[in-house]
Amino acid sequence: MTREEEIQDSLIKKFNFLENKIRVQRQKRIFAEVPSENFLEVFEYAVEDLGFKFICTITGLDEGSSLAFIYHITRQDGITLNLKITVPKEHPVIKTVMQFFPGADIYEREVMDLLGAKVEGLPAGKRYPLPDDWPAGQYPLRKDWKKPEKAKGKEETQNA
Amino acid sequence: MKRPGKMMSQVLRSIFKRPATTKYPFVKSGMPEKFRGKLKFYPERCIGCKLCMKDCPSNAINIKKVGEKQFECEIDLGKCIYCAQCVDSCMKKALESTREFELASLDREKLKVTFRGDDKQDPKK
Amino acid sequence: MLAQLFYILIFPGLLFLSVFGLAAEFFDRKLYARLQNRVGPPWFQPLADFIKLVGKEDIIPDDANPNMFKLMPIFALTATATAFFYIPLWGMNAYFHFNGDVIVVLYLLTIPTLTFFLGGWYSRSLYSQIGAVRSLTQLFAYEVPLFMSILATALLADTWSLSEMALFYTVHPWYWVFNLIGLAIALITLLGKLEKVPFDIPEAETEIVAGTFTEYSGRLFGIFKIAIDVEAIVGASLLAAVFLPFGLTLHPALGFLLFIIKVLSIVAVLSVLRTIFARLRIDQMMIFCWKYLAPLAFLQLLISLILKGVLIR
Amino acid sequence: MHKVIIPIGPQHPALKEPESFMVALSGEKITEFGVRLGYNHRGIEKACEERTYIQDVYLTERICGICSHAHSSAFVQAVEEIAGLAVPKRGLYIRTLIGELERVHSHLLWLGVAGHEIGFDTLLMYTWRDREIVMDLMALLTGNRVNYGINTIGGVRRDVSPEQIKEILKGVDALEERTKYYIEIASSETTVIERLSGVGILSHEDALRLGAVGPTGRASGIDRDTRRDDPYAAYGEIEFKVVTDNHNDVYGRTLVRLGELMESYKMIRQILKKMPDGPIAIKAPRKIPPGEAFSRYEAPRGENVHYVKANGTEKPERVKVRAPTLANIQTVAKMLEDRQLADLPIVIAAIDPCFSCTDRLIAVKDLETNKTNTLKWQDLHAYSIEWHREHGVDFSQLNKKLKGMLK
Repeated sequence: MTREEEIQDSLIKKFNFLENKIRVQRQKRIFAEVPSENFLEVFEYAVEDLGFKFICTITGLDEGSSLAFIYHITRQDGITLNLKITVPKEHPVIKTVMQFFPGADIYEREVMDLLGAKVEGLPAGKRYPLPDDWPAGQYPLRKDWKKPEKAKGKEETQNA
Repeated sequence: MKRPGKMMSQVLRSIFKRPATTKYPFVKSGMPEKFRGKLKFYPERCIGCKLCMKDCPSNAINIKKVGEKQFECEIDLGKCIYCAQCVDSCMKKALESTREFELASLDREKLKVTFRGDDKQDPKK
Repeated sequence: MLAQLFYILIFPGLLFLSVFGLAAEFFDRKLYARLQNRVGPPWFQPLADFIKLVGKEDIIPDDANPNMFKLMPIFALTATATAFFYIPLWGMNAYFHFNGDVIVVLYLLTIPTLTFFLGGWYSRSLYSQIGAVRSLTQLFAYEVPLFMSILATALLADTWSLSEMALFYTVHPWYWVFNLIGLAIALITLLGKLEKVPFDIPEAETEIVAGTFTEYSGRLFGIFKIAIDVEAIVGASLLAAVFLPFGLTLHPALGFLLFIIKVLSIVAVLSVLRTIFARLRIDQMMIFCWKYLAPLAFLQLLISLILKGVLIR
Repeated sequence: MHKVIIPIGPQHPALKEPESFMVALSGEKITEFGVRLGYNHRGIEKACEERTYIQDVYLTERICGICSHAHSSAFVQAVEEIAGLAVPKRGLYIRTLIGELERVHSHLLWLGVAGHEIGFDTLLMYTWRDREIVMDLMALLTGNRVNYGINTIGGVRRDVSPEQIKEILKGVDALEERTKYYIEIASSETTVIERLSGVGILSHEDALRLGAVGPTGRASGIDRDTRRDDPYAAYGEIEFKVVTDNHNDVYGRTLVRLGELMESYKMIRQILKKMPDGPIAIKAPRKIPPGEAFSRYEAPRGENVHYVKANGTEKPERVKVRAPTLANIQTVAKMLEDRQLADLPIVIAAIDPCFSCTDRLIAVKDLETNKTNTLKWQDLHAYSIEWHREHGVDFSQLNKKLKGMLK
């Protein structure tokens, strides 16, 4: 049994709702879909017990009616576990993982700014990466986001 | 082991070496043969498939039909990122990179270059 | 009266000093470039820089004190240019001399640093103020070893006048050899005075932009630049007069040539020194000056005192 | 002295790219430190969704100038994984070769920048002079000095000829000798050691906790390198050792980078020796089937990750980029605790920051542009001539002469 399958087995053994939700895409790549209400316990198990001690990043996805967030965590032997959670677009609340990775706050701020996620438990701080005077409620990475009308003026002056 | 002035000997030797820099606009430096510089267009080879337009990452290239099997190519050197993907995409080898790289201009209009059928390139206007 | 005006304005006053200062700046920059294996600037570059600066608009920050801001560059230039008259260039006599002019020259050479401080302080820009404070902090570190090493030569010659020192060293031709430690100390501290690497802490580009000069532009900055060039010349001439007092009885033309060579070689040594070091931090600079240079300067003083007791009776 | 807050950036000589650091100083001592990122947003992730895969290769390449190959490789690796393309061996080897040459050029660049930040301009001039060797090699191999454009989906675009291999070996020999000299300088020149050692301490625990990557992490004893842990391209077939160090400070980071340079030279020689014959690329479809892939690449600055999701069309559904600097930037505040202002430039530089990589996201469009008065170059030029003439300076004759000379 490869190490990837071992991880898959131990995850399913511990959380039986993950049955059929885990996919070993190739060597060293495991993708898993986790229900958002169970996310923190799975995450904690992966970090503390399976040894995924390093977070690569958090990817935010717009999937039409819902938003998805993928937590890419890896461990020393190079295996990457990609935990995906899905939350409704109207109520995109996720929980912070800063208690495991203090360095993750910048990734959480990024999905806050760009996809409009609400991160529970994230301390107040400077926003990243949009400018301070960016209009509220504009989340540029959502698929239904349109460029503001006036912005076209810029292109004209550039080409002038 | 710490020692101050470790670089002294090399530094003093440099006085007698030829400088590594050159007086650029007066002394030109050449580019390697396969350099991806300004593009060159061969109108007689073009079949108007417009694959180059499709693949261009910066929409810098524009192929226009000017007559029966005659095409002209307008390249905006200001937009071009010199990746030469169009050269790869072209099946008929109608586009080619040259080694020309000194393309700076103070006028955006001068950067728009059109290649016509008579194989003469001239700036628009 | 006319002769004095000529002295002050033309030779060896402002005009000569400025031209020589620019030439020395070119020499320094070209050598610095060649040491770094670069081509370096063309001969007219310092002059062209100066003309460019003079042609530009003077911008005085709103918060700055305009009088102090404008006065400081002029003060710096005047003080350094004045100091030059007391230094014997060739032959044994300076244009003006009296017993105690060593102290006056050293004092006048301190003024530019003070103007850097005041100019930076009254710019009211944070970078300038930090630079200003740093240049003053640095002053306390390098000034003492510099003064002591020059004091040692004066002690040996038993006079407080630069011209009489020249006379003494002409009578006792090889005595300057005993001051070599002092020369080394003076060269290093001169780097601090001119704010060059490794002691360019007050204008450390990557930390505080340009330090004192951050807010200066146009003509005022041009005058500051000239003042620094002149300061380099005056400092180098002082070192040449005090530590390299040979060949003073030559024919004036030859003597002048020798003077130029002496100054340029000191400038060259400074260029080499600033090529091979990294910039120190201000605390490291203080430690270096007080821990190594000051005791060495004491040693030089001691040597001078012993020599004076043993050799010259 | 009372406490002052000085801005380092968005425009500052210590920073090569715009980013804002606010530093509270008490005298020379840093008491507080704040970072504001995001000045370099160009909307690349969003723009990737609007372009085809082949266009995206060049777009991702322009996320960063210095590690351009790292980004385009990470992107094409992800796309190749989704499309199930088996890239020919020779293509992978060439990709690895360019990756290592890029590491050489990036680390030499870093050494020069570090020299400049500590006021050692001679080191800057020397390293950048020697860096020209590898830049010229790049131009020879790929056709450009910075954005190599060697990657394409399914392989690489240009083959390496035997003459080029000779040139590379010659260049690598020269560089190896120079690097040995720099190692000697870095480990014995007093002023350099004084400025580097003990500065910017990041303990092993803090580095782990904050997720430091690349040389920054490895200098704090984190034995992590994607090239070894999760081999991509041809790294699985090449022997090399991961350079780590336990100094935990800027000096250690310098040693790690210099050590990696020496490893890179060995790797380049191995690659050239082991490179198999054969095609360099296979043809990739324009439409990539649906799927997702997560690709990791050890860029010179640390681990660079790309996530690509495809939806079966010519354009990707989502491209996510995490550049190494974003993971490292959070360690800077820790490193600057109780340090002096003079240490700030070198500490920031020591993580080898690349803010263009870090901020790649959204096109910041000025909503007020309609009001701004854009001066064209000619207008500015005419204005300056007019201004000078009013003040009695007229260079128009001289200018004409100079122009004549240039022609």
